[in-house]
Amino acid sequence: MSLDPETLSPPAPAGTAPRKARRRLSWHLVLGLILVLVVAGAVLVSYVWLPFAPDDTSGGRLTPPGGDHLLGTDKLGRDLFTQLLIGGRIALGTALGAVAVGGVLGVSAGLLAGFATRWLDDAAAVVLDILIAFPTLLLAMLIVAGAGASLGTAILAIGLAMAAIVARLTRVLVKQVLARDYITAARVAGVSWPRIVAAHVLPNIAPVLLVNLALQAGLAVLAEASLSYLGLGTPPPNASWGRMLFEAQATVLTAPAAALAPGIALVVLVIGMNLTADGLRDLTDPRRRR
Amino acid sequence: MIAYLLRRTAILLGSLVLAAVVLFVLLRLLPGDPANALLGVGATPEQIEAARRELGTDAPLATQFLRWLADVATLDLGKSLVSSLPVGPEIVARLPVTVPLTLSAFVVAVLVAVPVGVLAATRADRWYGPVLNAIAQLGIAVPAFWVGLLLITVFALRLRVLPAGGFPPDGWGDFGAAAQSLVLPVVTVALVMSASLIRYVRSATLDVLGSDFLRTARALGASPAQALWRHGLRNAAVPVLAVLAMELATTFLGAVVVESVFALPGLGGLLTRGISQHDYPVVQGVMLVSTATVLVVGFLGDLAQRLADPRLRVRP
Amino acid sequence: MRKTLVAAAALSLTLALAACGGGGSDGTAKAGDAATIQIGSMYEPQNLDNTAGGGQGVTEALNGNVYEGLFKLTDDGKVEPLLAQDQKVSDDGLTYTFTLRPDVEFHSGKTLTSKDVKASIEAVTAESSKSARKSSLPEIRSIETPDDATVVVRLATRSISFVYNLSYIWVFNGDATDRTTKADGTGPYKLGDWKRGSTLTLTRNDAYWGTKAKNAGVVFHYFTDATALNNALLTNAVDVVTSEQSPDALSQFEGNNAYKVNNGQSTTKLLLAFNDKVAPFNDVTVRQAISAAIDDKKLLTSIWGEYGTTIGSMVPPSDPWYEDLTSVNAYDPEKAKQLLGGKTLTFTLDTPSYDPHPTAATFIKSELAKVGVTVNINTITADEWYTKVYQKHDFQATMQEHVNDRDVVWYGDPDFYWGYDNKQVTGWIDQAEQAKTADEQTALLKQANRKIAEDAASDWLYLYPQIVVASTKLSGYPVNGLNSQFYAYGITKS
Amino acid sequence: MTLLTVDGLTVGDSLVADVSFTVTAGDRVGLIGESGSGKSLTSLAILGLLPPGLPASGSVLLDGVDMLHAPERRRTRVRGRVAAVVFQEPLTALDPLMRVGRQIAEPLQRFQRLRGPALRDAVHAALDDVRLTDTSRIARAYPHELSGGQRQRVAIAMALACRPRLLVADEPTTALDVTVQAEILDLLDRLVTERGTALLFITHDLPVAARVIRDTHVMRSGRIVESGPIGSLIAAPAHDYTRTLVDSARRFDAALERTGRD
Repeated sequence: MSLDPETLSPPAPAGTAPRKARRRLSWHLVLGLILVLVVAGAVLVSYVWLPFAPDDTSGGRLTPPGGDHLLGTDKLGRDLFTQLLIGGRIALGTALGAVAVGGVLGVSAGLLAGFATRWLDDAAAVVLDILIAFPTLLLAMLIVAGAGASLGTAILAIGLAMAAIVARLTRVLVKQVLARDYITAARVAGVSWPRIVAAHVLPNIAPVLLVNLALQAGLAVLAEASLSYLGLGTPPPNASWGRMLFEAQATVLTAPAAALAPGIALVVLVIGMNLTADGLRDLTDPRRRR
Repeated sequence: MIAYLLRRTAILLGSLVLAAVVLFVLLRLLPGDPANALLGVGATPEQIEAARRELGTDAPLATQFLRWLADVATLDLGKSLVSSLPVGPEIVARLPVTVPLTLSAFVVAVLVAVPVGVLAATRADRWYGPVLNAIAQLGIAVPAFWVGLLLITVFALRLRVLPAGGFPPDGWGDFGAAAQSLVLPVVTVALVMSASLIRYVRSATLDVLGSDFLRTARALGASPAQALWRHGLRNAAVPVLAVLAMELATTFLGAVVVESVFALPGLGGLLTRGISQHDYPVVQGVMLVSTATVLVVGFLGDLAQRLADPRLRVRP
Repeated sequence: MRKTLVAAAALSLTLALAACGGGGSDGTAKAGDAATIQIGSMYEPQNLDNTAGGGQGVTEALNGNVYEGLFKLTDDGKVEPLLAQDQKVSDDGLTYTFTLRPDVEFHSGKTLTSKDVKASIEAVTAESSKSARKSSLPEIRSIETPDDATVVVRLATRSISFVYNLSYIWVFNGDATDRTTKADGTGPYKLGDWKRGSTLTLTRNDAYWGTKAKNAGVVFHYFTDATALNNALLTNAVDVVTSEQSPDALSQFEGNNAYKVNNGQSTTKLLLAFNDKVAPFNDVTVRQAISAAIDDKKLLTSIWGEYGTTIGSMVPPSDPWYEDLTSVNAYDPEKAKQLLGGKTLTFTLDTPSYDPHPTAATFIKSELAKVGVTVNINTITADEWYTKVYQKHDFQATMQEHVNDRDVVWYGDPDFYWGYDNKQVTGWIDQAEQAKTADEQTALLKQANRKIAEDAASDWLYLYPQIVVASTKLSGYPVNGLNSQFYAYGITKS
Repeated sequence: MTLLTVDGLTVGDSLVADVSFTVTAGDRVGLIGESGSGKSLTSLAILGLLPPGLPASGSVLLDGVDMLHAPERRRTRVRGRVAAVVFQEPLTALDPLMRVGRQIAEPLQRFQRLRGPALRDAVHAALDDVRLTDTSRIARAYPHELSGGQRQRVAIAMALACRPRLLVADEPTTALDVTVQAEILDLLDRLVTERGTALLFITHDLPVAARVIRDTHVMRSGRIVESGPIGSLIAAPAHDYTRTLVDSARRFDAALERTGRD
């Protein structure tokens, strides 16, 4: 009996055009990774070098872009480009943190629910459906309502909201894998559950989960920006991009660069993550034509 | 079908109760004393104790929950801690903004997304198929509040053709002004919403385009358009119907954020204010109403899907 | 191509809607006393009862407009009789006898009597009252109403501020049951519709006892975001902004002939408050050093540009005992280093999470770094501030806005959150309240304030500007908005 | 009269390479080869339904229309009218959301312009023709409510409802039980004989092919390796690959005989 994961995917239906499709797909992945790496690279650079110190207020109030200050300064005289780089740390940190929280909690809960049977399974399905009925941002707002606005709270809140989605996906995937013949065979052969999970279930569901987590990372970045924009995320003086956009809207007519740069940075990072997810999906699941 | 309806209704009711529990527990687990919010700066410990008694927060959690559930069952959502006004009417007063905003944004998004998504799939081989797809990709990555900000800058501040925000004092009594003030918010939410819908529609259409039955129809002499119209769209609609319910919930969420950009007196404003003022009954009320709406919409979405797909009508 | 078509279609739909909506409820069509004034504000009332937590929004909208007191605080800070026609004070200063103006009617048509006044005062002093004025009122022994036109109030102690405090007590119809969503006052406006989260409408009271309002009514438009408010002014959706909160946006109005930016006086002070009871701030030289190390003027300019003032103490210019004390512990980093004597110092600054505190904290941190003091910024919510700082006094330093006038007296209370305990100052402040004349009160409070400033009990960073931005078509609006009141009845629109 | 002329058909790099054959009216031609030999792509190419992006060269003339290069509208006019097709998997080949009756009605409306009661009668007649009983129940059923054999009969009914001159049957029995297979083959055999329809029968199964066709082409790796009447091909396979096909079919028959069945 073959346990090669490749054999799990049904063969591509006749009439699809795998070659041409594949070329387009990797283009997604490459562009996505480039965009993400540009942001990640800038963030890494920001740890060794910044144009100005984060709290250097020597730039003068609301200096227009150009000269020393690529994007101008904020009202305290801090360099906006420096702020933008630091905002990148928060954006990436949110993405990584929320994905870590959501991934670990979601996959564990999903695995448990996936192995549950009968009424327990029904109950798990209903609970997960309900948790998903709380949209990410609302759940995050709720948690922020009690725990207070901070980056940690925001990450935790977004991660928790994400966990429900990941858990539901994991549950469905686990059910699919468990329904396959070779699992039955392994069980009949007396292989222990932990071994089945480690050897058969996880490797089989990992690609789809990976794709989903990449998508969720982009959503997490957007959610953090929205929370910060509403004043419920990263508190000032930390320069979250959402926060920068909030501050910049007062001067959108006089200093448009401040209202454009963080928005563009956000879009670049999120598109990068989405394209990466698309590309990964096409790599792991060549049947899907994107 | 009847059996399914009963079963699904039971699940809906169970979900509503469970959602209430989750909401209640979450809000109680969180730190912060509602009595503080009630009294503000200058309260003595005795006053705080009295306030706790008045709020009922000195009772055991289970008692508090049952009391609350009983109140909710009679449509009493409690009183705001800050304004001491009842929460229910406050929520109802906000609906004339949030409901039209959410629904029209949703309708606009669907009206844009369906043709564009189908086009992006069927014309994947022409130049504009990928372009449409790229635009949708961009739309997904753009935060709604930023779109709102840019639209305000262009249409309200520069071109002066639409109001920058606010809602007329007479509400819908002044229909023209009310409609005007919702144009930019609706466009904002619809733009962002349609982006993700386009991708769903496109992907569902692509799946259908590669399907055997479409090929059969073509092989038996149907033109591409006939085949797509008679067999493709119906089949593509099934997975799209499943996400529409979720999308409607997301639209509502987009409305929450966008309301604050456009200074609209909707549920979003109420919720953000409730959160920043630690006004638990308000937060609880708004969350309960929105969660219930999402659950009911999900229920309707499931029913619609079941009606559209005969394979789901018999339980396997 | 198709997308452009869709975009064009959307745009034309948009424009069509805009066109059909045009000419709706545009108040700009009418002028003079037929005009309705559109007022933009950030402060929506929580409810309409100022003894039930209505907040500063209810003062702004209703004080002097819908409700009136026995006395009135004018826009330039003077106390004048309003519903009280005459007052007599006994020699011991403990008994006040007020005679009410005759023929004053409530909006409901009921005639004002002394019973209404008694009920109104008692609503403020009641156990359940959430009025901010409750604690500043002296202990009232009794209120008597010998006849419909006379109110006699007996106090337990002398209080020179009593009449001033009465200007905050609204006289309402004592028979009214619901004051949280309805209002029955005696003012020049009747309460119209209140659309929560959006607008509050006042209409002219044509049966007003005094000079009638110069406009047909006003609509307060409420915003939660300063930018949205400014946009409303820029697009003529509102005629005036009662209190501009976004200094960054002012440049849009300054160069524009269609708007006038009025720089009035406020009473709101931004404080860097030390906990004077714990190290390192139990040492007066450390407090003085920190005060000298921060360039208040530069901070003010950073945040407010050309607006606002530095005052160097807790007393704003509208208080009678104001004195410019900016020279006390003035900005002098060299002196600060000297006072610190080469010590390195670290402290935690509990910073409320909302503007402008985080911004100011960042500035303070960078200023103090220059004199060798390390600041750890700890961002906290308003709720945490209340519990941790205000209730438990568990902090080293914090920041807060103090909005009221005449609030230097808090330095006379050693149990207040900042823990300033100077027996001499406490004595002077007590005596001032017992003073027989305003001059005596003023002299004592000046003396106290100077001492408080010299001790650097707190660092008073700056006094907020009070900026009213209005269309140049508007005149007759108040510019100082003391204690957030906004008398709308004098406003005319050309 | 030549219905179909395939000349030098090449699809993709070499998914189908230089395939040429003809089908004339009333012919019964087989295309035999293992899966992946390019026979299904050939059938798609004949109908002009190759997936977009797959380059194809050579020519396919179906009733004089170039199915590779003619405008889509011209190709559409030929499909169904000249050639109709029955695919391998009847479950996915039928629209899951449409009642079977309506699906059969579709080509009837299109080609015979039938409406109303006449259309309904024609649907029942078409179901009757493929030996389906209880036609009114079947007409109201959804595909998932039918058995595999019933579905394939419906698919054949749909294809024949167009009254095509050429029926392309692309592995029509592969997805079915052995017993049902025989019934469907008999049905096909009878129907094409009755109507004088030419048949292009595509299969990997030599014995199955032998039951319904006369001439055949054997495909391997995209190429036709051997052609001829099926009888002589089985009797004296010239190409190695044909020989292995014949041998394995024989071994299978022998095994069946040894177990005493059939």
